[in-house]
Amino acid sequence: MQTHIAKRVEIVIEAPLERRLTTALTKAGVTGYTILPVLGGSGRSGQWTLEGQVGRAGMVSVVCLIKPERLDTLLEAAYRVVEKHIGVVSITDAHVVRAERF
Amino acid sequence: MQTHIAKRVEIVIEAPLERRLTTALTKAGVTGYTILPVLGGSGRSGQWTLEGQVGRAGMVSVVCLIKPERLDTLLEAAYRVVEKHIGVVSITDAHVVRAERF
Amino acid sequence: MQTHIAKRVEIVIEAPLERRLTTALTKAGVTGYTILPVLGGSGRSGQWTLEGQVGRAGMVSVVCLIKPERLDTLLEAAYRVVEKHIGVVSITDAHVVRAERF
Amino acid sequence: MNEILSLTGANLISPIILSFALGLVAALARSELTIPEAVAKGMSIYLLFAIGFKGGVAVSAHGIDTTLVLSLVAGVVLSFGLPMLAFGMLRLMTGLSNIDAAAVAAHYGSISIVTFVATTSVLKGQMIDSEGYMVAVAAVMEAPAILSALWLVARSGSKAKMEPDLMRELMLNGSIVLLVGSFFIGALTGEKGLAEISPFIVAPFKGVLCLFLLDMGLIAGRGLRQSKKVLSVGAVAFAIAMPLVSSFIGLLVGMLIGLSLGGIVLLMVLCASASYIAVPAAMRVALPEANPAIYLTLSLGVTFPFNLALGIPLYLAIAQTVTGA
Amino acid sequence: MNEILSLTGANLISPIILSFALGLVAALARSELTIPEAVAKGMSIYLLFAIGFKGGVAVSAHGIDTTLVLSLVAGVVLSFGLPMLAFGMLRLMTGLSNIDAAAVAAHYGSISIVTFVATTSVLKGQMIDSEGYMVAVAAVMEAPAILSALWLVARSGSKAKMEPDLMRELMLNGSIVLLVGSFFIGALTGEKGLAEISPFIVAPFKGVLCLFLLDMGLIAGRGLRQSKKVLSVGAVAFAIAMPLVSSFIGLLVGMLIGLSLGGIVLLMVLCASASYIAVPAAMRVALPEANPAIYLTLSLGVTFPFNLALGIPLYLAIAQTVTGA
Amino acid sequence: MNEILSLTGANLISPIILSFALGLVAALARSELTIPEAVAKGMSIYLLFAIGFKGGVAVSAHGIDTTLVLSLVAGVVLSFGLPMLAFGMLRLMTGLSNIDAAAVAAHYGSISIVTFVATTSVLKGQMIDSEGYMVAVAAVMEAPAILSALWLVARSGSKAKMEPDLMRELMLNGSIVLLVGSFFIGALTGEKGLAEISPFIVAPFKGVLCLFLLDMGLIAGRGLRQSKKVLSVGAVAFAIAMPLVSSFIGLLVGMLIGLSLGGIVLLMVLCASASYIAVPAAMRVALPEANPAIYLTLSLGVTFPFNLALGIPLYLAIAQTVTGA
Ligand SMILES: Nc1ncnc2c1ncn2[C@@H]1O[C@H](COP(=O)(O)O)[C@@H](O)[C@H]1O
Ligand SMILES: Nc1ncnc2c1ncn2[C@@H]1O[C@H](COP(=O)(O)O)[C@@H](O)[C@H]1O
Ligand SMILES: Nc1ncnc2c1ncn2[C@@H]1O[C@H](COP(=O)(O)O)[C@@H](O)[C@H]1O
Ligand code: NA
Ligand code: NA
Ligand code: NA
Repeated sequence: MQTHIAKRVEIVIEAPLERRLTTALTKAGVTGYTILPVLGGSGRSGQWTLEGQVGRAGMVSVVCLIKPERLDTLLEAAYRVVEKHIGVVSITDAHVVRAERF
Repeated sequence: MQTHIAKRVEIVIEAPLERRLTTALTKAGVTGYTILPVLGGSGRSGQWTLEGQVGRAGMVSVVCLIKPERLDTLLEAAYRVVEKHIGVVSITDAHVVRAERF
Repeated sequence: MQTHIAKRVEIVIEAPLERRLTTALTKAGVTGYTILPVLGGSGRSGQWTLEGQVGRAGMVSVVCLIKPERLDTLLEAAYRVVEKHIGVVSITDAHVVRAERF
Repeated sequence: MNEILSLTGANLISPIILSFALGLVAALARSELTIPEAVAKGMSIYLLFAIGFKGGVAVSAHGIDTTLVLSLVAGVVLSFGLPMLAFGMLRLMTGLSNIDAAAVAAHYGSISIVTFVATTSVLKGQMIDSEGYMVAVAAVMEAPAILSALWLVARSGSKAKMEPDLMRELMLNGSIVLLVGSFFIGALTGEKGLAEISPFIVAPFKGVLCLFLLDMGLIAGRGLRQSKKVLSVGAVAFAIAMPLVSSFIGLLVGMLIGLSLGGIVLLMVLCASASYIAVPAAMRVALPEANPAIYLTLSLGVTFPFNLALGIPLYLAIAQTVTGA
Repeated sequence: MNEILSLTGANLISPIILSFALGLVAALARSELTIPEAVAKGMSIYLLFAIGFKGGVAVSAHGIDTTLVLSLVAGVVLSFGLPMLAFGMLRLMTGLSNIDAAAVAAHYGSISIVTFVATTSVLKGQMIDSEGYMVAVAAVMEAPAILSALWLVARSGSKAKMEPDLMRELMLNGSIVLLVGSFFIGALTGEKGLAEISPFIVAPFKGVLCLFLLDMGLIAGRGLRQSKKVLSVGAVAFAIAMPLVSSFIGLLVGMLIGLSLGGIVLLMVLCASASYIAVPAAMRVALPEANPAIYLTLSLGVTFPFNLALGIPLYLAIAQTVTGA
Repeated sequence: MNEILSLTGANLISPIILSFALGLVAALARSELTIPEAVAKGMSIYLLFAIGFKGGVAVSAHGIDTTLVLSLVAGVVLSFGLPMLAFGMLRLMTGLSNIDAAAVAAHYGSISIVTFVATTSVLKGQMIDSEGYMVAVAAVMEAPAILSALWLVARSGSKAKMEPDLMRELMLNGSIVLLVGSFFIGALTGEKGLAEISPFIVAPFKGVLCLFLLDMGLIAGRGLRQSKKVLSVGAVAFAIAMPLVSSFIGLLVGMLIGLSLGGIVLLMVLCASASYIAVPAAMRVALPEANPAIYLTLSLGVTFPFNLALGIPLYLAIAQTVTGA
């Protein structure tokens, strides 16, 4: 099947910043993303778990598939939000079906 | 540690179609997959969130690790289900431990 | 934007073993990981779903981003836990922003 | 007339309606107030179980009669027929495509169990009895409308996906199974069974309904905020005209088969209400080309609050006037 | 005999049993009816908290006596011992491997708190009192069986993973902590504490139990549908013979230590029931080579419904006959 | 003094406090007992809805007066002012950075609705009436403290992110909207509305509060276990001194504006309690450089249990002594 190259960007960010990140992505022209829940994790700021939490606690994982040429715009937009916060950004090479969508 | 090449296919698809997709995958000989919940997202059909939803709403993310030579069969099976629906398919090169499983 | 190469390791493992896996990772010097919930899946041990389950049932997906040179240590630590259990380990090449974190 | 207004007024300041309004306003003001999906699903399971059970107990107490059978048959026929009417009205009043119109029509042939439940609360407040088996009528009206919609699409030349699996899925969908199942449990265990679990399914029922309607308000508000563009004036007019027309049909049918006043009002509400839980999911499978923003916003964002706030007291007043009760 | 039958009949048409049956049938018919995991966990937390609390209040009202201590000791000994019996029976009746047989045995030495809870409902319906501390006996019987199973495996030459962490995990597993903790809260706050929260933990209890059993039925049905292949006739026979045998042992021990009729029945049920929440999770850690489909299906798919529908009235009738109450 | 002790004793063995203690102990012992996030959120929604509604009903019954307006103004002023005091005390007592101190200060200017709710339970147990609108005071005290904290940071030269969006988010945050909204619903529907849903929001309230506090105990315990290192003696001392000082300010203000005994105690508790739900989320957005482990542990791990176990009876005793009631 015909596929097209793309980049898969995964941003793990604090839940209270979710709306800020997606707004920034949208402003940077990224219209497609998927938000996955995160149960817990560990990093420089320690270990945490979602269990029993109330309010906008925890983190979410935002996954974007984009055309490679738009990667830098996305990363800059994302980075401005993540910068001072707890969070991780990773990029993988990917292929997508239906390139017209990205 | 000894690893083996594989493909990681990630299919984000509407929840009401989950069973159809996994049935199609199984028919195409894909016996291993993992289903992750999705909290929300955005695409050409707009923005959505799972919060407060009742019934079979939202989307799920289905991740398959397979031998590279079986990628095309999988994609065709998946594509037939996703085709007319809302959803995204992406493929990444991966390595797996315990190749005998795939 | 400046990025750095890394490995993205994804370990799908039974929920009752989550703490053992993260302890093993921490002992092996892996300090960063993110745990995602899993809704269901299929593999050699059959099909399963989280729905309605009580107790420590189901599986979780543990994602680690690490420097390539530390991959082997991580895999060995993870493998010792996963070995006799139900579960899958996959590795992808990735890039990360803020390399000092990994 | 005065009575209608005062009933409407009383209805509007009930905790149930105000909870829905709170959700609506919160979502429109973009508050981050949300109810977790699992909690919303849990409440819907509770409501379905309780309403089914109580219906079954009522039947076990009052016995089965021909009206019951007639009501069930009427329910199936109405659910099959109303989409045709809705489809016709949509073609007249809006510029929706065949497929979108058929998808919307399916929702209006099916029912909203929450509107039904809210009506039973109003009836109880007014001390008006109703046939316990109306719950079963609600259950049989859920699915047939979907088949009509697929037939409408097929007729107009497009290809609807009527997969073998779909029929089974429709008949065994979660809410039907729970409603029918708990109806049978209630019918089998009767008053004795009800006595055992009434502190769970009767006493707190209305309070749970409030929180559930808060959630519905949140979802409806989010929907309205996002789909302002897809809603034409004609579509909104349809979403208000349709329940008026179909409640009238429900009134006629209810009188024809000899339902009590309460039963007539419930049948009117079943006809007038539109699905927003079971049918949307079925449409994503069967008519994926239809735009969910349209049918969800019309059914949950317009018709649902219309029925809840104005429709229920109106239908009750009409039924009271017409039946002379 | 007639009494047994009528009691069984009455038991079978209780909302609790019928809810389980509804779940079972829905799952076997492949309905998509499901209860969210969080809701199911929430209900189990509610049930454990309520049952523990009420047990504690009962003890605070009736005081501590030697029978209490004897019962706790008996519970521990039974939980250690019953797996040996189960293992022996499994080797005789089935072709299961050592490891699978040990894993199954662990489940039958441990207990099912839901079966226990359902029994207290039946006893209450029959106005039969029981010792409040039987809840504590239930708690102490949860874990020891796991150690026996590991010992059985070790003895037969395979290497079971008895990690240092495992013991702490077993003793501090969620359901034990909640049961014992709320037992102490109930014992400390007594009738006064109960009065404060009884509209939450007493009145709606049975209704919550119905929904929880609906969920158990769904899980059991799904399990049965998927593991038809792994179930031999011998294994199914074991899953029915074992509770009969172990309830008999429970009867003897209960009479020996001087429990009341209600207490004897509860001890019989604790012996007869098999775990399907705590032990499966422990087995995944300790005996990963054992096949979960086998032990889960036997304990939740066969023994649990057997006890619920037939076992409880049977054990009650036997205890009544034997003790002459 | 004797009375204080006996009240404290009675308070300590209430199911509410013991449930919190159970959670704390379970988490410190590293039990795997957990409550699903969705269930915890569901309980918090229930509690906010119930407390707001009941407050509104109380206002509709007793009417509005100048004290109400004064109380609301006082609440806003206190919420703005207390962070300054807290900041000063933190600079004296601890070595926290400006940013960490400001973030902690924001929590102590805001309020803990659960502490408020627990206090209403204690007051009700003592048959002490209080002003229904204190719920509204609680709502207005949630957000202002955050602005003070940002101002403190800005003044000290660091750049706090006061985005345009943040203000709206603060005012429309989930708990404020739910509390104020249900307050209005209660005020509008009055006793009649309450009668309809009281089996849901009144009867089981205390029981739900127990389970919610069990969860708070689990979270607090997990927090304490992990942040032993970040907690200096000075910081812990602050977390106990601050509520004492600010409850005293609340006492003065409450007497000044002429609140009843119950109202004074509630205002003291609002001043003395620290937020651990709304403010932490706001801080992650507004002051991301502040260390969450510090403010969460102080507010939920130290001040919350202190208030719950010792603070509430102490403030009540002081208020009784001072007002001579
Ligand atoms: N190396 C990593 N791999 C995967 N996830 C990570 C990694 N480092 C951090 N995270 C995630 O990001 C969160 C915050 O990380 P940190 O800012 O380092 O405390 C953690 O709780 C994890 O969920
Ligand atoms: N570029 C993308 N990257 C990641 N997820 C996407 C992307 N586009 C769409 N999605 C996901 O797929 C769903 C449907 O997309 P669409 O069919 O474009 O409306 C969205 O709600 C997202 O969850
Ligand atoms: N090829 C695969 N791709 C993705 N996930 C898999 C795959 N194989 C197994 N899994 C996941 O791992 C679990 C256990 O697999 P298994 O040990 O093969 O039964 C499954 O239920 C899936 O969630
Ligand atoms: Na209808
Ligand atoms: Na047993
Ligand atoms: Na305060």
